Amino acid sequence: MLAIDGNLLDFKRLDLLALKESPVHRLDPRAKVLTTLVFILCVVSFDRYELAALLPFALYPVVLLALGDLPAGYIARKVAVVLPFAVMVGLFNPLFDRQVLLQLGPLDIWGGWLSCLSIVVRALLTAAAAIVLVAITGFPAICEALERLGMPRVFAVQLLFLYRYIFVLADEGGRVARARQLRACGTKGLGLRHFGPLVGHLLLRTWERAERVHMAMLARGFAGEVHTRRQGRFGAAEGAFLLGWGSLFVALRLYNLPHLLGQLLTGN
Amino acid sequence: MHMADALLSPAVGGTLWAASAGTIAWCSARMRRELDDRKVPLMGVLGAFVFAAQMINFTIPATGSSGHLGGGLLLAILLGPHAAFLTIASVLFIQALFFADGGLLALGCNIFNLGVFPAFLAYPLVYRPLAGRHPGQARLVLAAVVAAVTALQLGAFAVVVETTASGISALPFAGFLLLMQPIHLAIGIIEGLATAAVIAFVVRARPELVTAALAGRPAEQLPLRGMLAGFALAALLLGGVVSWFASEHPDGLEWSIARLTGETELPQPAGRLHGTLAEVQEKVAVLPDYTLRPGPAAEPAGRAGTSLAGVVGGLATLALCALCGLLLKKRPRRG
Amino acid sequence: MSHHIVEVNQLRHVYPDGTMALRDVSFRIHHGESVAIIGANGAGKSTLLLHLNGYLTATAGTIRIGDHQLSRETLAEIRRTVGTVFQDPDDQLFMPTVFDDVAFGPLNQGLDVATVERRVADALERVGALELRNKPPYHLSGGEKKRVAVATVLSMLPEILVLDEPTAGLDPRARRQLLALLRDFHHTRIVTSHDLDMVLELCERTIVLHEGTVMADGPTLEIFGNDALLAACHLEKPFAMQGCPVCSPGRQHPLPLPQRPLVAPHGDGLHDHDHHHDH
Amino acid sequence: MSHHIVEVNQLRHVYPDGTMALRDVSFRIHHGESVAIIGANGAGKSTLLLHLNGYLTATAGTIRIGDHQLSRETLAEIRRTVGTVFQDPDDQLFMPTVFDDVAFGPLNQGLDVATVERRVADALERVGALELRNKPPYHLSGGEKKRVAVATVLSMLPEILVLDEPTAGLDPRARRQLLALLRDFHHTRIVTSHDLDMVLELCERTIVLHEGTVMADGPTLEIFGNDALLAACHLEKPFAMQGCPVCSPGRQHPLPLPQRPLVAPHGDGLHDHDHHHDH
Ligand SMILES: Nc1ncnc2c1ncn2[C@@H]1O[C@H](COP(=O)(O)OP(=O)(O)OP(=O)(O)O)[C@@H](O)[C@H]1O
Ligand SMILES: Nc1ncnc2c1ncn2[C@@H]1O[C@H](COP(=O)(O)OP(=O)(O)OP(=O)(O)O)[C@@H](O)[C@H]1O
Ligand SMILES: [Mg+2]
Ligand SMILES: [Mg+2]
Repeated sequence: MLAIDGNLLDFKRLDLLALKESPVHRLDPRAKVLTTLVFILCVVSFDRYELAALLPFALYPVVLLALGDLPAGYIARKVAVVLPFAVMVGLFNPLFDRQVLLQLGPLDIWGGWLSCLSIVVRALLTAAAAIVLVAITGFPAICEALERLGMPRVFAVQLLFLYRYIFVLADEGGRVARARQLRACGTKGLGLRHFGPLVGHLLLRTWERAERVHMAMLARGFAGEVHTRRQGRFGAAEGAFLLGWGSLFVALRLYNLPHLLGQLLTGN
Repeated sequence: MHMADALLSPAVGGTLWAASAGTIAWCSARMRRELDDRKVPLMGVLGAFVFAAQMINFTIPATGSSGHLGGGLLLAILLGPHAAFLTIASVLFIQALFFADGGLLALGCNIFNLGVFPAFLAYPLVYRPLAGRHPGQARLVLAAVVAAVTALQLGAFAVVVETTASGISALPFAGFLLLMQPIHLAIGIIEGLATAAVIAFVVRARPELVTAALAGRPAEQLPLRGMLAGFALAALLLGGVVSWFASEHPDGLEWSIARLTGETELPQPAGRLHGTLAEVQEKVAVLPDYTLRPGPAAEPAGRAGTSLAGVVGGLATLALCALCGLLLKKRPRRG
Repeated sequence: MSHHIVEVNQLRHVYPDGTMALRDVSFRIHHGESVAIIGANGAGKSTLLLHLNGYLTATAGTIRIGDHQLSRETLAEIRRTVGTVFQDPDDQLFMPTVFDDVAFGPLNQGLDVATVERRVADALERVGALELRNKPPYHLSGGEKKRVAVATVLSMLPEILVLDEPTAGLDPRARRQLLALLRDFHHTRIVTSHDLDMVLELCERTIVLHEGTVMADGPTLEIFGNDALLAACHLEKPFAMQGCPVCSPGRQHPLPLPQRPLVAPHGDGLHDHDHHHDH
Repeated sequence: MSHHIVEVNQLRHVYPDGTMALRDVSFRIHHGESVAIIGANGAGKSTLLLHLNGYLTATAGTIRIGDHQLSRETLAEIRRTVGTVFQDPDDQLFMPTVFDDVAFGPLNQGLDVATVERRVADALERVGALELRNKPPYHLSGGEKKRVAVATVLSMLPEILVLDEPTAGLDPRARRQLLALLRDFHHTRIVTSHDLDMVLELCERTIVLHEGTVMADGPTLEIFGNDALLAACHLEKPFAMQGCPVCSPGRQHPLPLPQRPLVAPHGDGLHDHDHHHDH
């Protein structure tokens, strides 16, 4: 799943988007995290054959995308890339579920197709929500929000360190892979006999780096506790954001908006 | 592989979220008490190492495809169960947010599936007894392979259970299981070999890293087992919410899907499997509350009648959403 | 009062694997001195620096910083006094933003938020990186990272600044900026480097380490004038003292002279006396 | 025959995130030339080198190595011709022993064992590291690692040697040894570095990159004589051309002169003309 070499660039770009200035960027991260969780819960709680009622949920990522001034094409590409597993599993549905649920003119549509499409739409919606959340909030702020919502400190600090060193180590891993590839003379891949020392060597370097980081922390008075600055306040804007979107999601969950709209339009 | 939001019901997702959050809280409390502040940067940097290591592929003999290190078992060997679990969880967290790998709700499942099995079952109960203190090459390989296979089999099983229990996918339980377990046997063997290769190198270059990790913890093992037994039981009771890591071997998964789709016209077993599926689905239907409510799916005829309205309405909704986006997008530029 | 004197006495360090990295090293550095520690790869420079902030524990010998002898009890106090900048800024910048990183030390000292904010602003101001405060460190260039790394230490108001290879990997402009910054720091500075031209510019005193022993300790120019000593310790004169290539045609490298005579805009750098330099 | 000419034509590289690292870079390097590519941090030097061995693919423009235009088909051939040594030898040494590491390339070329053994011995001999053959690379010193890294590439008998910052992190003696080694290599050499004194010694021609464009391309001495150019590209003269501190009292740094007059053993390096150098 992780073709990180290419993804890393994307990763950096996504991270940079969080440095932008916009009304949604400025909201306290807790409001955004909670709203996104409500969104995901509502989306996944639909019946397996439900399709139309899912569509209005696209409003949430689309609006944030617009307000946050995010590059739509880039986000869309990122969302599309992440589908595989869910879609692969979803593709089995038409094979096993051939109950006719819907007729479009002469076309019989099996339940399997409906549920397969439903899986695709769910995957798109949930992935878009997660990625937009990161793009308008930034990873450290999400960690901070989760910590203030009860995530243990040790774990929050672990996440921050991991995030910080992904960039450094992925570069390192990339350079090692490149140096190897250039001397591989076109021979594909390497066997386990070479893999062990190669990755082992990278591991030793990683370990030594961790020791140096620890040294640097101690030199600056570290005594077991990592202090971070807490910024942001859960104020009226945050409350409105959470409540507004939250009630919209619940309403959309209870009433099938496209259906009503369709009936209106087709006079049915 | 990773569970995905799109395949989950809120009930299953929520249960596993709670289980994972609980385990994280428990491990965090333990790490605090351990007071080894060297582990603070070490865990973070090793988590990043997992990403870096995954950039390096090796060829799997006789298949032509390639694999890479998953990392769960390796972390457990280097850090011990608690720290390893937190590290794996943090890796999955980043994947869920940045690569939307799985998704936020499925994160609970993934942490459970990919973290608990290697850290709390495969490492302490399989790897350590098999490997002993100073394993020779052969024993090391054996221990790593058996441990990795155990963890992966359990993880794959958990994915199947979670997927069927959620009832979004129509894949029949038995069929899915038949598909997943063999692939993950192969992936597990590869994972075990890769882990053994790396550990063998580290043992040669800096033996103290591995032996210190081993020596540091015999006393911790006793309470751990008790916790584990309770944990496993609770997990089983929760309706097969057992799970684990799946090393991320896209190649392995693709290969199996390709194989499976090559044999898609299995009409006979499909019929039988479909029956099994229906049964399973009936059984698990009590779990997610929404299926108790007679949904539109229960009345296919009525639904077909309104299908045109659904399609038109759906398209209209999407158009409206897009319009909203465009309108909002313009505003800050004018302002 | 022994105002921030650094006194190292018969310091010996043996690594667990048996490598004896320092053998009975002694020296005394006064307040406000700028001292370079130079030597070949593996001479023990980094090992020595790690003793000064108490990260490594001496196998034998003592270290005294100001009024305190280094020991378990005085460790916290000494780490407050001695600020260490490591070679790779990636090892030193581990927090999510520049601000958090620079605030890390003061927060650990238990200062209140307002003081911390002020310290951070001051430190970033001094290294000219105030506008970077909300950036994550992985989006900084090499030179910016280095300056922020110095700020993370300055924010703790150290009396003694210790730097391991500060100019490594920097381009000439970034290096020049860093040097200017270090020259402005008026407390004690202890620097290791392979960049001997930096040593020449920044430090009036130099200690030469070779295989864990102090081979020489004296004024920088005196040390760099001693060719026999430098050769014995695998060192060389700084390039600035090796003479320019145009004026020394006897040099062994095959640099063809440019076809047409070159005159640099300021007419310098290409002087034409022709005594012989060796190297 | 265009004997191992390196020809880069209107090369442009845009990274996937939109950074334009190279903008229409063109140059032509003849067989046996020794060329430096210099520039500030982020100027695009490493990006350019990664094109020469086909690791990165050009967004626009062409590259020709010898008789081959770089493309999918010629990639293997070109990688055999161009040997690349990376900045950090740790990235390049990944096998359990030095021997295995140096043998990795030739074995991948499909040579028989006897030939490989000979190649490895030759390459290690040339870098003076034959006695290290059975050591694991992670136990070598910085200078030794660097020399072995060069050997891993030499064993593939490249016609063109490409080196990214070869002297970074080396002590003066190790640096000097590496320079001597590179000077003995009689094929084409392409080097990037911030160590401009190395450039001065090793390369008769220099290409200056600035923000992805070629700002200058010409004889090294000519380039280093052009102060305006250097300043515009965030560069400086090599230290050897900046003059020695003793002879230029007008320099801005506060180096106190030694109390007693210093005479270096060979009486050089401390010449006493006193024209003013700027820097
Ligand atoms: N953790 C360690 N365990 C064992 N030996 C070590 C360790 N760290 C350093 N050494 C050894 O101690 C000696 C001194 O190392 P040190 O890093 O202090 O050298 P240095 O002067 O800083 O070199 P460089 O210029 O390359 O940075 C070397 O021989 C080195 O191999
Ligand atoms: N993988 C990458 N993705 C995006 N941008 C990159 C990538 N690698 C380098 N860059 C950018 O391309 C430009 C040129 O980088 P490059 O590494 O070639 O510079 P350099 O001249 O080698 O610098 P240095 O002297 O620091 O080594 C820089 O702006 C850098 O940020
Ligand atoms: Mg050092
Ligand atoms: Mg570079």
